[in-house]
Amino acid sequence: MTRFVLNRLLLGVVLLWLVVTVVFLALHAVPGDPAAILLGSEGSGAVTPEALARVRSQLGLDKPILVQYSDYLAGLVRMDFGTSFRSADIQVLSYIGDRLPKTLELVLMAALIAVVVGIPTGALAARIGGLADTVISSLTTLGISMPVYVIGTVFVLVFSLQMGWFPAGGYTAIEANPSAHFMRLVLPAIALSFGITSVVARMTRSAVLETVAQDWVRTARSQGLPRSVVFRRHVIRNSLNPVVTTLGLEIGSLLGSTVLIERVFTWPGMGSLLVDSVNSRDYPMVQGIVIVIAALFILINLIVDILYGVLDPRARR
Amino acid sequence: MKTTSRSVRRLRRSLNPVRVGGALFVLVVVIVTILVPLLGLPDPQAQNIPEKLGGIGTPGHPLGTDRFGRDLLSRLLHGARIELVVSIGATAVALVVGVTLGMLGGFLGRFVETITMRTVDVILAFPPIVLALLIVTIYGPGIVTLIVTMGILFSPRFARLTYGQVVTVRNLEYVEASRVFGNSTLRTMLTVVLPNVAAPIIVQLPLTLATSILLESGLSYLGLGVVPPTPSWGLMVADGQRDMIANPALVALPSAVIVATILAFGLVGDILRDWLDPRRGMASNL
Amino acid sequence: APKPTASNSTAPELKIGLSADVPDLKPSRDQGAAAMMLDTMIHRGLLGYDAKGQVVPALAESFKASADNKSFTFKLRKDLKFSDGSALTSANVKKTLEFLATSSSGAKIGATMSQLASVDTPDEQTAVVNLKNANVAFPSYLADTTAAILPDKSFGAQGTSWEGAGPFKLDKTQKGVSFTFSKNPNFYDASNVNFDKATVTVYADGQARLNALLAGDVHLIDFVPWESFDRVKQDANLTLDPQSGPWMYLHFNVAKGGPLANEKVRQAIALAVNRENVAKAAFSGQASVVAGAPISESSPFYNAQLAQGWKQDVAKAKQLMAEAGYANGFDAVLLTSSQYAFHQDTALSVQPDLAAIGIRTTLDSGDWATRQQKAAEGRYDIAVAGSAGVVNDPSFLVNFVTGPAANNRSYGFDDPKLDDLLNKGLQAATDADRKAVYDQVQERIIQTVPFASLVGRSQAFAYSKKLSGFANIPGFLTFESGYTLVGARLQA
Amino acid sequence: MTDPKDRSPILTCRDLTVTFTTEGESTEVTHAVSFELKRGRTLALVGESGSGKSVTAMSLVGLLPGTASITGSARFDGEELIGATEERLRSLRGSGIGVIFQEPMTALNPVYTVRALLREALRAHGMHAETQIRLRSVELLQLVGMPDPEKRLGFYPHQLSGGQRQRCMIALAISGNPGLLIADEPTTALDVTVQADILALLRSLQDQLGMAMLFITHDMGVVAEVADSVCVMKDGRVVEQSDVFTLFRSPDQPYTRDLLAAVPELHVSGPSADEPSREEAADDVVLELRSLSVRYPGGFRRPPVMAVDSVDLRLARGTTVGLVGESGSGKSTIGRVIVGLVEPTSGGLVINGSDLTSLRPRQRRAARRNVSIVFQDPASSLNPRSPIGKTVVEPLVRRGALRGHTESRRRAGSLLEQVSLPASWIDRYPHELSGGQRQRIGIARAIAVEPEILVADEPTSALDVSVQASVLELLRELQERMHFSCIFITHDLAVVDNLADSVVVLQQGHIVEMGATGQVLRHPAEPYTQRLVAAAPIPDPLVQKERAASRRSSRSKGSSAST
Ligand SMILES: Nc1ncnc2c1ncn2[C@@H]1O[C@H](COP(=O)(O)OP(=O)(O)OP(=O)(O)O)[C@@H](O)[C@H]1O
Ligand SMILES: Nc1ncnc2c1ncn2[C@@H]1O[C@H](COP(=O)(O)OP(=O)(O)OP(=O)(O)O)[C@@H](O)[C@H]1O
Ligand SMILES: [Mg+2]
Ligand SMILES: [Mg+2]
Repeated sequence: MTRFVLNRLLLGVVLLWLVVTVVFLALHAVPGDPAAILLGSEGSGAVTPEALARVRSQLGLDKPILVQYSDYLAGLVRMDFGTSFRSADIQVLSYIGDRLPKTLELVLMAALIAVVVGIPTGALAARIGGLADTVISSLTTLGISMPVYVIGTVFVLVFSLQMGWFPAGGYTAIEANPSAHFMRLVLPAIALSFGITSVVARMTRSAVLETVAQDWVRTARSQGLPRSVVFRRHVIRNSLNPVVTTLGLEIGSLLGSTVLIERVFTWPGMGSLLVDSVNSRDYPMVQGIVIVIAALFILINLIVDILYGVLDPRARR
Repeated sequence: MKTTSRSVRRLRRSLNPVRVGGALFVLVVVIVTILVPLLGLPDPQAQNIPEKLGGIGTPGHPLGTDRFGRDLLSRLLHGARIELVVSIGATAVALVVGVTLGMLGGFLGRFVETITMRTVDVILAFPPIVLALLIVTIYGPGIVTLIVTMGILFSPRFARLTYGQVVTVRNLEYVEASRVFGNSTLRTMLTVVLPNVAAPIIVQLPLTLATSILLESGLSYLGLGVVPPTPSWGLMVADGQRDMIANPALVALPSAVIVATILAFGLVGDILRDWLDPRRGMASNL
Repeated sequence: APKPTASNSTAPELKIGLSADVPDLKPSRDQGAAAMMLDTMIHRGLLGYDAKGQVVPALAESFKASADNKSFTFKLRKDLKFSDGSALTSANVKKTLEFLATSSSGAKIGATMSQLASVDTPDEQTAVVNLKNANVAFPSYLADTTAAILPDKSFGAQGTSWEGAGPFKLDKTQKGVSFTFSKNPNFYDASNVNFDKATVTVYADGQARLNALLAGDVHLIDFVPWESFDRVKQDANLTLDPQSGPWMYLHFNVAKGGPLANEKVRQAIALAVNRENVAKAAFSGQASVVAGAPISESSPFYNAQLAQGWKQDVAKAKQLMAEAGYANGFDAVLLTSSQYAFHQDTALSVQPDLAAIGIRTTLDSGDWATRQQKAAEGRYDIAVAGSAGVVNDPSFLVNFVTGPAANNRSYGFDDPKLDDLLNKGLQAATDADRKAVYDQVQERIIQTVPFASLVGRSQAFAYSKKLSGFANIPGFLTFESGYTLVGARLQA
Repeated sequence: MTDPKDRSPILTCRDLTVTFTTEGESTEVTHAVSFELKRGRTLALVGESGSGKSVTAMSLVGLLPGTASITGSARFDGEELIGATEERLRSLRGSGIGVIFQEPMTALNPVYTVRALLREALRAHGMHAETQIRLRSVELLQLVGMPDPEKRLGFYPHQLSGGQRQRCMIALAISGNPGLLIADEPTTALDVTVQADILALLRSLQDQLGMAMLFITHDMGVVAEVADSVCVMKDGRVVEQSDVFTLFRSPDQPYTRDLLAAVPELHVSGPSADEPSREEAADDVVLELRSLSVRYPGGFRRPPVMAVDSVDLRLARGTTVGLVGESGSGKSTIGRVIVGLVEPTSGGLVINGSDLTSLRPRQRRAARRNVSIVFQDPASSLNPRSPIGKTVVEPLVRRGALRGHTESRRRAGSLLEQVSLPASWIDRYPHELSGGQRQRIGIARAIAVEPEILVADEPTSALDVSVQASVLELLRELQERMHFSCIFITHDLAVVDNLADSVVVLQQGHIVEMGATGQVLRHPAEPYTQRLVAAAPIPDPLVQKERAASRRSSRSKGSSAST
């Protein structure tokens, strides 16, 4: 087990290095000059070449790319992710450290909803079958094909502006006001959870259908256990493996893709930071975020693999 | 002769009214896609800005108009064409790339497994926007790039799915038998393993189709998507969002068409899965 | 501590919803609306604007121009202090202006400031600014937020400045979320600041920003989405305050040679576009047609006839195309950006007009950074741009016709005669002389088409009816509207 | 729980008919089945595969899928089961009627420990005090002869051996002190020594607890050992029902007679070397293993396994060598080395005089052209998505021996006919065939290339006796016709006795004994071989019950049971 974890972590470091290298090279190849973006905006006047040159040298962009790359790697080894191009006051790592928990909170909340709603829904579809199955399968299709910003916008219109049940968006720190924090979390989390809930429900459904045909289910019934107990303890419990895989994947891919929901609800997460940073060609910030997301991803994969063992003793190492 | 009648029987067995409905819908979409230039609809790109944001039932525009006064009906129908090309193309690329990676990794094991599955991890670890940006840089924008980008973005799903299936199937005796009786590794993978891992992959297809329609509109933001004013459903939803209050149909209609199409494709997938599976219809436990 | 003058009916905290995050404040080069709003709250220059857009004294109590408009004398108010309590003297003024004049500062008013000859500081309260050439409009440049006077520490390596001599001082930043300000007791006009606190929260999405206003989370928002103007107008509790803001135009790559290097083709384009359509499609009708050089009707240099110089005339446009030898039209790349929907919509709505005279365009619509680089490097044929002059004075036009290659200007365009005229305009002594010069400028622009104007887009603030005294300053000065927060008040 | 003297019927079935309705189509699979089972007695339900044994048994406890409908009557302890509410059936399950399922590998939920499974069962039977549950769990495991029960409580099913799993299953089934135990082929998947243990265990449990037992099997030897009376089923009907001694002595029905005749016999006590061994006559060796070893590499926390350890073996042309030994002794591994699915770790493999270990891959493949295999499991060795006609000609197609579609279809048909299947079945899929038919497909595929060497890996273990007999007959006949040499892997000594010229006995990768069949089986020199022979059930109730009794007494004197 320990060896397995260590092995995977080591492999993870190699993966991270790969990711860093690809991102680094890609960003430098993408059109869009960070200095020009910094100096100009939509309605800017002419930017003098001198100003451009000065900013570029401030950002270190005047050095040969290989030097920039090795400098950056050397920094990473010291856990120094550099400072944002947009402000020397912004330490990339601590800034991400500020945004990341907010995204994680949102994503994990959505994942929680997906678990609480998706698993029973999928199980229900599999168990009842027939019309209920068709209806649930249509609903999950809807959940998967509705763009999250449309869901979010409708939520705001209905639940905030019409009903006034929830604030229209924004963020309050939990330490400042826990209840306000929670109220502002509800709508975006639910809106975000639509897709992932649908996927989890579908996954659960097919896994349950598979498990239900297993011999041990019949064994459990032959013990005289009530159907509900059999279903819960022997069918659902044994169907969780693919669900966990899906959840892991979805959580991982949501980390960098919450931008739309963040925009609609003004949630200061990492998704919008990533998009803003890409737009302003803030290389250190983009690189930092990609590294952090990739690292989390590797971690999530590891957790999923460990969970396999928890869920299925046969997979224990 | 006999084979056909058997497969016809199997096909008949995998049909039910809902699925037939879905199949018909797909058929309609496909026919519309082909025939749309002959329908005598207004040019989907023709602007008539003074008549912008007309609601459903506007004279001459049965489904209304968008912010450029373009005919929504015509755009929807023309959009189907682009949408199908892009989303099916992307799904196909994802399918081929992902299944190949998963098959190789799962079947050959050892270092091939490490390489393929870790490649998949690297792709997954990239936030889509960054990966997309990277690919645009390499290929330059356009529909082909869009298809390739989304294909690569979605390939990990198929790779993982296939890998998981292949790992369980690869040790079954019929796979070994195939090799003992003279099939090459490649042939075994293609003719024996692949058909036996296909079912969950087929189930994944419509989901990927859905995601690619959504992402298509998202990527257009990076200048990677379908280039306006060419209509595509994903873009129509994204654009319509701004005018959602003035004319809700601009979001609702394309969304509805997207959902219906994906549902229909899902149903066709179900038919296909059951049809291809000779064991389907065997009694199951409980 | 509550002010003794504050009555019960005045709310002590103003909440503003802002359209973009401001990771860093660099007053000399801040051009975004959001950063400029913060600048007007934290910083002050020698001069400022009032609600009508007139230049008014700020840190300077008064100023005087020499007869030749080459030298300007500023008298500072007494006992000026920065928010940290340190004294603000003419030395700070000299240092700031000299910094703005360095070519590498990237200052927004750098082009104007490059004419700086010297700054003399006869005493702590007097600064004499000497220019190399005459510039009648110089005071209006100094009234811009970017000419804020900064404390010495702002000129370090980074040049960041969150401290200034403005009405508020920054207490706390929640990065990417909000800025909390309190009233700056050292502000020269502190008695007119009617808020003890001000919170600026970032709402990047237009709809979300409006929702925050509708829900009562904020009192004031900038950049109301055009689609939502009517919505705000219908709300009895809200005020919509639109002004004609930046102007949208097409610019051209003339360096390639080919059709666009031919001024007849450019004229044809300027005559072919239907500007009402642009206004309707890209701005939900919240834009005004600009069919000549972008000089607002309220300006003394407005010429009603020249303002219609490019009035749509498709027949004439076609004829010009034929004269230029392109009767059969040509293919071109139309550069725009999908990052800003209105840029893309503008491009989309001119596409059919161009097609009508035979110019078949393909859209190149990427993210903003890509658009900027392509424009700066001339990788386009025709490009959509939106821009604001630094000042309302027509001298701003110089930025759009000459100077180094820039992303908002026709690539490779050079018209010495036009440059000459603009120069004359700055040096002309009387208003009548200037008017004559600027009429020629406008004529010349209509003829050589350094850009083809489309519309002046509406830039609106929306605020609670409880907020009074705040105003959207007209014209390009809309981004300076934060100046009017001084004197504004909020009913409880 | 019941008076051991009371021999009144505990279960009476009358006209039990089960109908399955799938997609609107109804099939009656059992027809008016009637039988009776007395308290404390064992009724064996026998008959060929698919004759409705399991369906009948499951219909009693309501464990059939929802697509089944049942008519008729089944009274358990005076109470009508057919038509009883699910609630009532549920309360009967476990505490009234216990069930042991066929497949111990999959019948236990892999995610729970033995403790959790027992605990759940005991709670369902109304036991709630934790200490009581603990004590009872240990007691149950002791009862079923689980070694080291305290420790085993914490094990997961996959950590138990097959025999231990089956014991665990039995413990679960008897945890509610049922009056009736339904055992659906409880030993089919186990090897002979384990099977003998389990059967002994069931008998002794029955004695201790006084349960009645409905025992489903297709092994007549097992019937002979456990049953008091027998009910023979065919095509969903009871064809004969009688006392076990009567049935074996004087079967009434032709079908029963056929069934009994089909049972291969192991002659435990007979003249030695009464038949001339063909092997001695022939010195034309086609296959030779020289000190062959195979080691499977270990993994995380798994030590490497020495599956085959220095095995020497010679196969003469046209003869059959029987490879026997308990499960895991390396039989299949040897077969897989021969066909090239596993690379030997050391030692040599000589086919037709050429040592394969010294050849290059291409040459190796050429040398193996005429080596073929019948896989152990007919279900998993056929591609479920390939029609059987395609499957059987596949090896020929790969060799380019067939030209065109029609020829390959014709050839497929003739191959099917060779294994006594209709040629018209070429478009069927494996799942449409019975187990025996599937096995024939495996054989047809193996002989398609007209092999010189055939490895048959337990080709009949999954089949019932009548089918087994026909498959064996088929193999013998084919061998006569084609003159191939055969490595016949099995754990059924009776089959070896019938088929093989010589026998090799394997234990943990080693050869413990080898020689002519008669010699080894009737005069086993090694204790291990002796044990194997002793454990093989003999389809004669008198002999078998005697043997079982003596085994039991010798065991109770000796160490406790272990598997
Ligand atoms: N769920 C079901 N749906 C339809 N038919 C079924 C179902 N289960 C069993 N059958 C059919 O009922 C018949 C009897 O099956 P059953 O399982 O009782 O056979 P069996 O005698 O136990 O055979 P075996 O020895 O192979 O276990 C078979 O023909 C089988 O195909
Ligand atoms: N791929 C493998 N990796 C590791 N160990 C293996 C592998 N295959 C078989 N073994 C081990 O090798 C030993 C011999 O296995 P083999 O399959 O040859 O037994 P067998 O005699 O055929 O048993 P059975 O009668 O159950 O089929 C067993 O202990 C088994 O666990
Ligand atoms: Mg059975
Ligand atoms: Mg074996």
